[in-house]
Amino acid sequence: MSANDKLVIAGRSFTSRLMVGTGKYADFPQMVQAIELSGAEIVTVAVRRVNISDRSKESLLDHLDTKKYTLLPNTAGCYTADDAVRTCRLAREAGLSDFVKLEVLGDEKTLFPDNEELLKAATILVKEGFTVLPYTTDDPIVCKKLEDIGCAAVMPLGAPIGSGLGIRNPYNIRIILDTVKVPVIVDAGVGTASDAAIAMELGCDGVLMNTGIAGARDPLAMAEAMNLAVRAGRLAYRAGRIPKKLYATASSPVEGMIE
Amino acid sequence: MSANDKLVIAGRSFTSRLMVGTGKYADFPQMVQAIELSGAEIVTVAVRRVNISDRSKESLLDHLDTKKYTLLPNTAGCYTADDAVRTCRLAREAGLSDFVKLEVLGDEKTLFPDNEELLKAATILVKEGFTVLPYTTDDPIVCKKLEDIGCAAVMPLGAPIGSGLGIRNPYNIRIILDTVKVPVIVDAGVGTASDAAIAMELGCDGVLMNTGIAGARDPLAMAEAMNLAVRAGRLAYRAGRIPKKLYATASSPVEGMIE
Amino acid sequence: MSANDKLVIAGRSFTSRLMVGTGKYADFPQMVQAIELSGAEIVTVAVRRVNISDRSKESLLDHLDTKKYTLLPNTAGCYTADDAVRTCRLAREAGLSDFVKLEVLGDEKTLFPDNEELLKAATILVKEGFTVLPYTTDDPIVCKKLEDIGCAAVMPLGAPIGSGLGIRNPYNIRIILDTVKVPVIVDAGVGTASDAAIAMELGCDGVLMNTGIAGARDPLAMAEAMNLAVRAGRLAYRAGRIPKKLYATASSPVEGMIE
Amino acid sequence: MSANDKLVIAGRSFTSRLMVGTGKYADFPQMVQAIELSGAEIVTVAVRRVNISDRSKESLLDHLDTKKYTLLPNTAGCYTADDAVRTCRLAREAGLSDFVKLEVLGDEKTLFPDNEELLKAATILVKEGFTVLPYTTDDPIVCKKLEDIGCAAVMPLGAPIGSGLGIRNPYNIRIILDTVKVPVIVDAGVGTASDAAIAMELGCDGVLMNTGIAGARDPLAMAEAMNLAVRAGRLAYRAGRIPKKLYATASSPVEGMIE
Amino acid sequence: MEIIVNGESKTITPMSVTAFLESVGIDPTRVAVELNLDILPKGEYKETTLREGDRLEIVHFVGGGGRP
Amino acid sequence: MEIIVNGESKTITPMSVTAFLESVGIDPTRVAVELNLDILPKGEYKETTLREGDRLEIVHFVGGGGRP
Amino acid sequence: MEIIVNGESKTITPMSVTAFLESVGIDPTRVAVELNLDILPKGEYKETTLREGDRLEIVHFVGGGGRP
Amino acid sequence: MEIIVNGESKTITPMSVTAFLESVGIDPTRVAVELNLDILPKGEYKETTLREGDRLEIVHFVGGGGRP
Repeated sequence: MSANDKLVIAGRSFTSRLMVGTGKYADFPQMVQAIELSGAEIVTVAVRRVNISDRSKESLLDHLDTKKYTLLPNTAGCYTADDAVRTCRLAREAGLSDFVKLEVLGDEKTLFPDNEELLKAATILVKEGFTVLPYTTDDPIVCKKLEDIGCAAVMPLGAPIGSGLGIRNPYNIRIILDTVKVPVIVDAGVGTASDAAIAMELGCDGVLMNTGIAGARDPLAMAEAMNLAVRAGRLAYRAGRIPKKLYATASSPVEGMIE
Repeated sequence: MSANDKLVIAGRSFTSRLMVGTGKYADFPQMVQAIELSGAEIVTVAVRRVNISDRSKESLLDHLDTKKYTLLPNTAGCYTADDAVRTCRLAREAGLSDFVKLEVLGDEKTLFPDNEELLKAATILVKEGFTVLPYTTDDPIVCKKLEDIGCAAVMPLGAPIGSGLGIRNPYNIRIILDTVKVPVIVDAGVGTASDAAIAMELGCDGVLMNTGIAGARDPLAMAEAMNLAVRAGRLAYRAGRIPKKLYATASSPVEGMIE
Repeated sequence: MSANDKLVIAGRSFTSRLMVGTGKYADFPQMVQAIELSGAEIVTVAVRRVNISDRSKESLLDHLDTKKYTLLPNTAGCYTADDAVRTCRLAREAGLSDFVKLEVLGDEKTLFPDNEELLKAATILVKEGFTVLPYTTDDPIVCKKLEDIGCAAVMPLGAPIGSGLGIRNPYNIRIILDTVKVPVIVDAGVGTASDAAIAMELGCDGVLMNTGIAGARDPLAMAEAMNLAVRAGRLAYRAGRIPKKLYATASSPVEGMIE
Repeated sequence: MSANDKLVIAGRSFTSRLMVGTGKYADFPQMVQAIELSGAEIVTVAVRRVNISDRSKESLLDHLDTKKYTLLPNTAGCYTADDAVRTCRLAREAGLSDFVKLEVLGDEKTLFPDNEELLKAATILVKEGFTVLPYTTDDPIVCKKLEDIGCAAVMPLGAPIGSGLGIRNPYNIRIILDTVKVPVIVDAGVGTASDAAIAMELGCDGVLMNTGIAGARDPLAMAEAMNLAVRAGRLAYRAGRIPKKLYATASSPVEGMIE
Repeated sequence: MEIIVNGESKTITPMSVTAFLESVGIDPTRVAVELNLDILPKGEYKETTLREGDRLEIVHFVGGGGRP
Repeated sequence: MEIIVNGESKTITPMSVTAFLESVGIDPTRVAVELNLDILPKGEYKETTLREGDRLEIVHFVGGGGRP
Repeated sequence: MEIIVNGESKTITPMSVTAFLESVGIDPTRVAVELNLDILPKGEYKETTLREGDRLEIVHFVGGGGRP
Repeated sequence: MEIIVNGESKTITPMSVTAFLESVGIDPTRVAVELNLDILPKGEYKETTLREGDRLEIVHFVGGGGRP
C-alpha cells in the first residue's frame, strides 16, 4: 500500500517520510551508512565558512550523492531573521534548490525557536521564491501564520532539540494537524523508535531527526530502527487502530467451550 | 545485525519476535494474509469441540501451513486450573508439540488472569512435560514463581485483553525483566505499532497480539505495521538510545558561524 | 509555614496563590460563594458594553467586595493588539488599579494566544504604566521576551482554555521557571484538583482558573478542592519530595524480626 | 460537605481518609508532629521483639495517644503466611483491636506482595475474627478474592513501596473500584501531594503512606500537604470535574464585544 | 440630535456626559467612557457636552474571562 | 446404544472410535479425543470400541485465543 | 535454669512470667508474649511459671511498616 | 592589497574571484560567495576583480543542523 502513499512537499514527492541530519557522526563513512540505512531521501546540511588556511578537510559533498539525496540546507545557529535570510541566500547559491530548513533560535541554552523572528524571515524568503520548511514550536497559531505566509510545510518540535523526550505534547500536534493543510513534520525531540512511530500515528506527514540517530550507541542500528518505525507508524495510522477501552472481550469464540 | 538476534524459547529459536493470534478475522484468507504480513512464526490457536452435526465448516488447519508456523495452542476461556490442564492435554494430542499458551482467566468481564489457578496449572503441566508459556499480570513475584516452576517464558499483560491501552505500567515490566531469566513476552494490550515498539524498547523478548491486528480497520496494513514496529523496537533497544534531557545542545558545529 | 510564603506581583503581596475567574456561574450568589471558598484574593473580570436599553441587569460590582478582592480586568475576546490595548485603557478607567490580565487570542476555535500580537500589546501597555499579566503559550522564548518588556508575571497555559487537560507539558513549564525571574502563573487547562497541585509542585507561583471550578457539577465543592490543592501543591514543593525510584526499601526496621 | 462524608471500615467510621505510617522519622517528637499535621486517625505500627538487654529505648506508645489514634499493626517484613498470621496474633494481644494491616512480601528487593501467601493468611485471619486490611497489587482478581474471603478493605499499591512513583496504573485502580464493594485504599507509591489527590480523584476511599511524608526534606510540611491533598482529591471527586476536551470555548460572554 | 452609544444611534437633546449617564440610569462610578475612541476621564464627565454624531462607548465589568 | 458426544447424546451401533469418526466425517489426524475424561491416544482409536454411555469429547483447533 | 527469650538464652531461677517481665523491666500492658509458639493471654502471666527450655517471644509496637 | 576573507585579512595582488578561489584551492562549484554582503552569482566570479578592503564570505555545506 505504501507504494502510492507519497509525501508531497511543494510539488515534489518523496517515498520516505523520514528526514535526517548530517551532524554528530564519528566520520563521513558512518554518516553515509546511517543515512543509507535510514532510507531518508531528504538530508539536512548546515552552511559554514570554508576554512581558508586549512584546505585539507574533506567536503561533505565528496561523500553525499546529490543525485540520490535532496539536500535541505538549514539555518542552524542563526538567532536573528537577518542572519537566517542571509544564510538561506548563500545556501541557494551554494546548492541546487530553493528548499531551505528555516530555523531562528531564541536561546543558546534550550535552542527553542524564536517565532517572532521566524515569521519575519519566512515572509522575506517566501517572497524571494524559497521553498521554506520552518522549524517552530507546537503552536497552532504560529503554524497557521507560517502556512498563510506561504511556507511549504510546518515543522513543530516534539521536544527540545537533542532532548530525546519524544512528542511531549501530542495534543498540540493534533490541533496543528487540524489547523493547517500543508505537511506537518515533527522536527526535534525524537529519542527512540517509538517516538517516531507515535509522531506518524498522530497523523504527521514526516519526521526529521539527527541526534536520535547520530547520538545512539550504535547509529547504524538506530538508523534502521527509525526507518522501520516511521513506516510502522505511518501504516498503523492508515490502518485505523482499535479503540482504547478500559476492559475488552476475549478474541476467542465462546461457543463450543469444553465442559 | 538482526541475523544473529534470535528469540530462543525452550531451546527452539525464532527469527520473528512477534506472535499473533488467529481470532476475529473476517475470513480465513484474510487471516492467512495478515499472519504472512506480520512475519510471525508462532501462531496461537484455540481448542474447541468439533461440530458433529455440521461438518461443512472448514478447519483452521486447511489454511495454516504447519510446516511454516509453530502452532501455540492456548487455553483461552478456561477459568480453572483443571479446565486449563485438560485443554492442554487435548491440545498436545491434537497437535504436534508440547508448547502451550497457558491462560486461566479470573473474570469474564476484564479477562484478567487468575494467578492462583495459573500457578497450580503451570505446576502440573511442567511436570507432564509441557513447554508452558503462561499469560499473567505484570507481577514480578508471580513471574518469578512461574520461572521457578519451570515455565519456558513469562507473558505479562501490557493492559487488559482487547483494551488497546498499550503498556500501562512499563515500570513493572522493567522490574520483571530484572527479575527473571526466561524470555519476557508482552501478551495483551497492544493497540497500535508504537505500543509494540515500546514493549521491545523496554527489553522484552517478544510481543503477542491478536485484536490489535485483527480488529484494525485494515488488518493487513496493521499486520505489516506490527511486523516493522517489533523489529524497530528491538533494533532501537539494541542500538542504545540517547539519554533524555530537559534541554540539549545543537547538532551543528558552532565554529565557523558567519557574522 | 505558609504564613511568610507570599505571592508578590509588582510589589503587591498575596497570601493565596489561586486566582479565579467570574464567568460561567449559574448566578451571582453561586459565584460569590465559590470565590469565597476558593480563598482567591485576585479575581478576573471581563470588560463589556453596558446594556443601555435594559438597565435591569444587576452589575457584577453589586456582588463583589472590591475591598476584599483585587479585580483583574482581562481582555478576553480580543484578537488584535489594538483591541486589547483599548480594552485595558477602558478597564483602568472603570476600575481602580493598573493590573490587567492581557490576552490576545489567535483563533476562536482553540483560543490559543497570538504571541506576536501579545508582545506588541504588552510593549505599549507597559509603557503606559500598566501592570501586565500576559496569558501566553508554554514558550520559554516568548516568556523571556515578556519579562524583558517589563511584564509583572507570565501566565503560560497548561492546556487549551476550557480543555481540562491539566499541565500537558510540564517540561516546558519547568524550562520557563528556569528562564524567567517574574512569577510564573499557570493560566488555562486545569480540570481538577491534582492538576492545580501538579502546577504548584513544578514550582509555579500561582494558578488561574475559571471553568475548572464554574463548570464542575458542584462548583462550590470544586472551589474548596482547588483552594486545598493549590496549598497542598505549594507545601509539597517547599517540603522537598522523596526521589522517584524503580523500587525502594521497606520503611520498617529489619532488626528484631521474629523468627 | 465533608462533614457527612465518612470513611467506614468494618463498621467504624473515620473523618480522615489519610492513613500514615510511623517509620523513618528523625525522632518521636517529629513523628508525633507529622502525624498531627497529617490529620490521620489511623496509624500503622510494626511489631518487633522487645530488646531485653537494653531497656533504655523509649516505647512508641509513650508518644502515641491511643485514645486519639487507631493503631493499625502491620506485618511488614513477613514473607510467609505463617509469619504474618503469627505476627497478627501477637499484635492483637499487644494491642486493643482486631484491625491488622496484612502484608506478605514476595521479595526483599522490590517489596512486592506475594498474593498467593496473602490469600492464605487472609483466609486464616478472617476466620479468627481479625479485621483484615490487606496490602496487595493492583490486581482486580486478587482484590475480589480478598473481598470474598471477608477482608474489610483492599489496599492495592499505587507503585512499589518507597518508590515515590505515584499511581502507576490508574486503569487497574479504576477496574478494582468497579469490581469490589469494600473500601479501596491505595497503599504504597505516593511520593507527593498530587499523587494522593489523584488516588482520591479516581474514587479511592483512602490513601496510606509513610515514606512520602517521613522521607521528605521537611516531613512536617509534607504531612500538611498530604492532609490537604487527600481532602482536595476527595472533594474534587465528589464535585464532578469538567470533561476533558482537545479544545474548548472561552468562559467570557461573546455578546457585547467592543468594536 | 443623534449620537452613537455602544454602536446604537440615540436621539438626545444636547447635554453633558454626566446628564446622559443619569438619563439612562448608569452609575458613573461603575463604568468607563470612551468618547470618539478616546478615554474620557471621570473628572471630565460634567463639563463635556455631547455633540451631534459623537460616538460613545460605555463599558463596565462583567463576569468572565477567567480561564479554566 | 447411546453415547454422549461433545455433550449431545447420539444413538449408534457398537463400533470403534475410528469407525465413529469416519461415520461423522472427521479426519482423525486433525482432532484429539477424550474418552470418559481421559485422553485417548491416536494409536488406540482402532482397537477402542465404544460402549453404552461412553462420553466422547472430540476437539480441534480453531481461530482465536490470541491476545491483542 | 535456661530459657530462650527472643532468641537469646537466659539463666533464671523458676518464676512466673509476670515476675520475669518485672525482672527485665518490661511493662506487661505494653507487650505481647508468646510461650513456646502459643500466645500467652495477659490474664495468665501470673500463674504461668517458666520451665527449663521454655521459648519466650516478647514483642511490642515500634515505628514502621507504613508504606510511602 | 588587503581584503577580508571569512573574517581574516589577507594580502593579495589584484585578481578575479575565480583566480582567488583557485589560489586557495577552492572548487567554485562547491561554495557560495558573498562580496561585501551581497551574493555573488557563480557566473560573475570570472569578471569580478577584488578590490582593496573587499569583504569576502566563502561558505560551503557541512554536516549538521539536523535535529534529533
